[in-house]
Amino acid sequence: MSPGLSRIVRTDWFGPFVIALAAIAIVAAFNPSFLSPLNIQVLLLAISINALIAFSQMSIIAIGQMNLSVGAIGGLVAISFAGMMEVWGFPAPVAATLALALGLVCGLLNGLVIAWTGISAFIITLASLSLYKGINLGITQAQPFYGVLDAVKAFGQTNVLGPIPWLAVPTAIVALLLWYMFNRLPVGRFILAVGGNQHAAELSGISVGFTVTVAHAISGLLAGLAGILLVARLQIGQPTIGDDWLILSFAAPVIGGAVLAGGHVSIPATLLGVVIVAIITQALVLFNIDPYLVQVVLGFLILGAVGLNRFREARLERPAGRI
Amino acid sequence: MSRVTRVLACAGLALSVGSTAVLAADDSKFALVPGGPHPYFSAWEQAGKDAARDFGLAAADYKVPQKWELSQQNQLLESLLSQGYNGFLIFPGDSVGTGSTAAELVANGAPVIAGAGCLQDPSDAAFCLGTDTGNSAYLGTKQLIGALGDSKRIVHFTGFLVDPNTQLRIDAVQRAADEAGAQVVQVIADIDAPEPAEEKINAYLAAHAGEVDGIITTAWVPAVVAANALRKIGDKRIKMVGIDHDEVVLQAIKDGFVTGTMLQNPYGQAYIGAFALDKLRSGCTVKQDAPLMANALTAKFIDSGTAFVGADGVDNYVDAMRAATKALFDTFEATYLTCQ
Amino acid sequence: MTQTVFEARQVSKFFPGVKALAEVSLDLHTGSIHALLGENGAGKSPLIKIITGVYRPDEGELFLDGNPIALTGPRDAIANRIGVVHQERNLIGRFSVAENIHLERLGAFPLKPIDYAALNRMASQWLDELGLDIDPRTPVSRLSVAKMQMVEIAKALSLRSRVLLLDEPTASLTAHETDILFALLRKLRDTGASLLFVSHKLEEVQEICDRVTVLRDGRNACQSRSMEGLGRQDLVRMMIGRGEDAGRWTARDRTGNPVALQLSEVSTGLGHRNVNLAVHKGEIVGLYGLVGAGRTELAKCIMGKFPITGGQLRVGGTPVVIRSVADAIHRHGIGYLSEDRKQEGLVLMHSVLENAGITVWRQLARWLAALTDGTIRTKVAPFIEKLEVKTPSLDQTVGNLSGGNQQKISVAKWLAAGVDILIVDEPSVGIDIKTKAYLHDLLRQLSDDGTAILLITSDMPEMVALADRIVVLNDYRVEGELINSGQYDTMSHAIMDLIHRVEAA
Amino acid sequence: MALPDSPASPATRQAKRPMARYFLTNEFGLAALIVLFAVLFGVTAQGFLSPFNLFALGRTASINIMIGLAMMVVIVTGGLNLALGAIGVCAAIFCGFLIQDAGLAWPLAIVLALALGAALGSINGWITVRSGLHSFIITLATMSIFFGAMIFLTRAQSYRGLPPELTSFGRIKIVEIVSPLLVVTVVVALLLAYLYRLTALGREMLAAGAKAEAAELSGVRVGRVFIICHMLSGAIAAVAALMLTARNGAAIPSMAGQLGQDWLLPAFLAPVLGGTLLTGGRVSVLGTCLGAFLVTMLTSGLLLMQIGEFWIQSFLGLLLLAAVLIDKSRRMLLDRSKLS
Repeated sequence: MSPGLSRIVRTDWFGPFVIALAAIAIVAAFNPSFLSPLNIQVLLLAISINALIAFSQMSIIAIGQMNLSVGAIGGLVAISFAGMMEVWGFPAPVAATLALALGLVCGLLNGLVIAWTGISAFIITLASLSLYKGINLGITQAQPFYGVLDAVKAFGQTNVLGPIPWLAVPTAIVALLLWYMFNRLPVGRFILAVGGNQHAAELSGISVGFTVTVAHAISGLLAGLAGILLVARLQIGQPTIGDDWLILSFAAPVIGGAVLAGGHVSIPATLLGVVIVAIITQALVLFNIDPYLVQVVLGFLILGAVGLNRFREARLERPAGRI
Repeated sequence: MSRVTRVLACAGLALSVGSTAVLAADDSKFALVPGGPHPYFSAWEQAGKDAARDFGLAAADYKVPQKWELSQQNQLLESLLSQGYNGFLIFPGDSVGTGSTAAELVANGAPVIAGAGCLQDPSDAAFCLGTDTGNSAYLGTKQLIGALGDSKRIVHFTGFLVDPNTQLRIDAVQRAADEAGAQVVQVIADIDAPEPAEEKINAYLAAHAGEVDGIITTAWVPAVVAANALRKIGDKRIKMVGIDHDEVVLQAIKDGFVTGTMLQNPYGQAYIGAFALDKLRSGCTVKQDAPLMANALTAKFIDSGTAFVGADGVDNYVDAMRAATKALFDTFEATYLTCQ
Repeated sequence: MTQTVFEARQVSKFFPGVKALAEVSLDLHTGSIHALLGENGAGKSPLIKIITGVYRPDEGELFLDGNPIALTGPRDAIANRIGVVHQERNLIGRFSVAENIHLERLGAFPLKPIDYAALNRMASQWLDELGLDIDPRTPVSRLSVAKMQMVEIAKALSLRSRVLLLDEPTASLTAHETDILFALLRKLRDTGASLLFVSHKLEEVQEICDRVTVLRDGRNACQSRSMEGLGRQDLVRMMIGRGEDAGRWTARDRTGNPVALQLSEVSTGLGHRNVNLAVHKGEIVGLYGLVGAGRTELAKCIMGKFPITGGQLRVGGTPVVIRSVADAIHRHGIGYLSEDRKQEGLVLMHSVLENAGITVWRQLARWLAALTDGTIRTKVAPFIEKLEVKTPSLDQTVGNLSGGNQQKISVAKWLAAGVDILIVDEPSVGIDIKTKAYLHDLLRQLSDDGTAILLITSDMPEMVALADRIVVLNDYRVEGELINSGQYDTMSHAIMDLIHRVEAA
Repeated sequence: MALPDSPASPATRQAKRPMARYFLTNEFGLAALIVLFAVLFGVTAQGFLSPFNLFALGRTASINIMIGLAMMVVIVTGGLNLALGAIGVCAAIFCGFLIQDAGLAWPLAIVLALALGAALGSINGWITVRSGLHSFIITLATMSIFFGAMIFLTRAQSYRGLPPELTSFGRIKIVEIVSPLLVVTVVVALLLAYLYRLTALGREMLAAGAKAEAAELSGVRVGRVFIICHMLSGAIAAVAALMLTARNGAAIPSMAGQLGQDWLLPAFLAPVLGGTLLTGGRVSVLGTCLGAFLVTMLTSGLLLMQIGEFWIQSFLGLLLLAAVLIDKSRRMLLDRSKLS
């Protein structure tokens, strides 16, 4: 193997990349319409939003914690966004900005309480999950907001170029910014340092409290952005938005190979994890699997994808066993 | 309050004026409990208030479990009993699983009526006042097939498989299709939540839009999402029959993207349900020879009215439902109950 | 012209029920390497934590350049140019060497992009200065333990610290690496830096330090005096209050005893080839080799953690195949005292009782009958007492005990298990003199009582002081075998010859 | 409560008097909070102390505790079991099938259902150990597989042909207020406490969970121990599901929601509040029980206080937060008073 290729094979995103490619090839071989522009667009729509959800969780996995309130924040931001447009008649950009700020504040609150009290993030976000979801239900009384402005609807339905929907644009920008932050900005490196070795980070003069707060604020912001995009895509402000996010938010980074212990994230791998999940979901629809079997097949496919990646890692580790 | 609810509320008001059955204020304290937070039930709140006023009840409160979970609903019901509620209109979180809680409530002297959905026999519910889910799906499919041309390939979008009603709907759609020589090409289930519905329905239409002629939806969220999806691809060739009265679906009917929707009568269920609970508590019993109907779950079924609404009826469907409610209410006591 | 740069004056620190430090004083001069000595529990680590801003003193004051200062935290200490190389690894494994070195300074501007090129350039300078051949872009986790230690020193140096604390910096370094480090420390001293050197290795202290402070029981046994005129015995006397009773090595020949453990032409899944080795009953066989020679790995293969792919393993003369560590311990009576106490040796978050009893639970458990703490206590307590473990109670969390006491518990665990063969891996890492001497006596005594011991150590004096025979391992092969003469110089030369003969060839 | 990152430094803790140490335990904190809130609700919430409410509270709590214990035994290893809901439902449905369709005697059916739970759990354990992957992702996949297979095989059918011995179990009251389900829970909790305190296996579980490498080199068969932990989790989940079956009077596929996910929240809440470390190696059976009880009681009390039903969840979140913070400040106060 040439050194360049060898380096690519060793990168953390290579495994999921191969699996995603193989999945695309297999599905497309059996069902050519899979690669039709319309289908690619549908796929990209799903990926755009799910990627933001996964990134939101990934930012917290990076500091070695969990954020159980990802979905609750996303849902609250989504209904606030739609509600501000319907009830108060705010123009879309204003509503979006305020709603995003709300997401940021929700995340910030999580972070501040965790940093101040030193209580584990698991408990705090579990409590705030209830809190945010409750506020959501209290505001909406379980009724959707229908008054989504046409501009927003159009944003959720039109394409920017070829089969690429507008919704993919914010996600792409976020992915780049996150990559830049985690690889080039001190604040991103601090998050990883705290996740990797909190004690060492602290002794190196990094403020753990500040770092934890920042990570949670970013997580809240991303969850909120996902909620807003979902409103644009669904065309209504559903109060149930976010209820199903939790498992997905963990599954995508983990399938992409993230370590739950913290200290390491990979934006491409997480993105590929999302892609794999999206392809599997779609393939199950395309192949007309008995609806009662969908869950079984989904489970086996996840196991297969993760197992394959693990197998590759094990193969790579073996020669390095003798140090 | 959504527009629909408001209109339905007016309907209730009108109904109450016509009603003469104003009873003296009593200690009847009823709870109207849906399976979880859901827009379908929003009309229950107003109906409960109207009923409490019209029939002089101490209360007919709309109480919502925090989540769409059987255990949450059970805990809420237990708590309501502890709070002194003495009559329950329940949408069963599970048509079998809620039976035991219903039995417990009845054992504590609180009559139970299943509303909107039924408890599977045998159960301690006095009767089931609601929409026959299977029948509604059957009628909707018939309507859809009627709107189709020669090619009759149907796709069915429905809710969670853990809900036994889902299987009833799948069977009913299949039956209607078989009778009319149509073909159900695919059933997509487990999509009664916005994200998966959006993903799977769009994925399906992207790949198979050309291979299907009609869409039948038998759950709230898939109806909304499918209506939006059809509007988005601008395809009026594919016919669709939805379910319930979400504004998105109604608007799509007006704009011609959706053929029609199967309406139910939530306001009527709660209003008449509260009335019947009061009667049951004051010593009335269900007549031995009451013309109860049978459906897949129970032999104690009373149809609260289900109707297909197409483009021609969408503007005045409220009147139709009001008429149905009034017709049912006027004869309800005489038809179904014996009172001392 | 030297002057006092840092001073701790009459510093005290209380913990509930304990006075960890009582009116301790210390002053550091420019251009000096100052030794801080003391047994475990003498108060070294609270003092270090006070100097580095982790603790605040309950009484007494700190002075920097003659001005009183109150350090508010580690960060404040760094800002005052008090640097520290901690005993435990304080590096971020996935980060590059350069980034670890400069971690502190990234903090000032959280949103200012990191210039990795400049970072690598600066890091290279420090690495060059330390004589380290490491690419600054390498992730730290890929480095050996010794190299990580050097990176930590580079990190502290890069802060241009005027006061630099080194907490046992040589614990995991080879002799060669230690020499490089000392050369560097001397250079730093000559440029006017003030170094505080904490070590258990008195040889090193005598070699490099010019002043010394000794702590005993939380008090000054001597306060910042010159090293001149102090011999090893003087230091020991100040530390432990009495003289050192050095273990007397005596020649023994146990090769006549039955063979307890024998490896014949053994190859392993980790890369060992044709290893021949025999340990007799009552014998201590040393397994010497440089870091990376495959000693620990061989031990783990014997224990059944990694597969043996060729050759034959005999226990007590019978050929055996050991499939799991549990088999090795419970069925074949082999124990392994790990070099990595914190990761592999002990469950730090559990109590003394749980740790010492872990090997005997299965023996003591009776079907359906309760395995009470009392039962385990009866079995384990004698060993804990025999080893003089200092712990308030058996319920104490092991992580709270000193390194020496932790190591004693690791030993107690194997004594309780009653193994016939004990593999001892680096037994005296991070242990004070008293405990070390005690352990040496214990191991000799154990072997006298019939236990076969395979001793792995990088500490040549320890090897010479303990082993009956020494097997030299290099690059996963056995290079030769020597009978220990007890003479440090001749033995170390002989061993090095064996190793370098191969490298020369 | 669960403050794995408690600042009480080890050095400070050892020197405390036994009494003070007791006040610092999670268990004491939880018990104090339970008493506090019980008094609060007893005074303010009408019906909180009524026999039926106490009975219902105990019954709901017993199931939540059991779910928490099922998760706890896996958290000991530093892992998770997301599939416990799915395993529980599978076992309950299997039990229903054996009794109703296969005609087995109910005690035998229960034993077989527990065996199925244990078997499914050990599949999780085996895959986790052999693959070296985190149990999170393994159980995420098996959750889909187990639940999907169950739904596929039964077509989401409910089994209600259960003998009265089983169904009445959920309704009997011992001394007016105690449910037999609570007795089952107490017995299982005691057995678990015995396991962790008084058996070699339990001690090995804790050692392996705290530091797998150290435990292995000390002769613990870590892989086998982990598999047993998962097996235990499956079996306890099956017990919880059977208890819920008795309470619902039927084995229904929706009793733990879609994929059994409804159980995840109580499953995590109880052990984490109770002081079980998520990283493994430390466990508190009593804490888990008290944690689950506290949450159940808070929910029950809030329902009775008649806070606007849609806001209950927010209040539950706030109360949880308050509870955790109160506990934290109690600890810090005690710590400080000991230091000075």
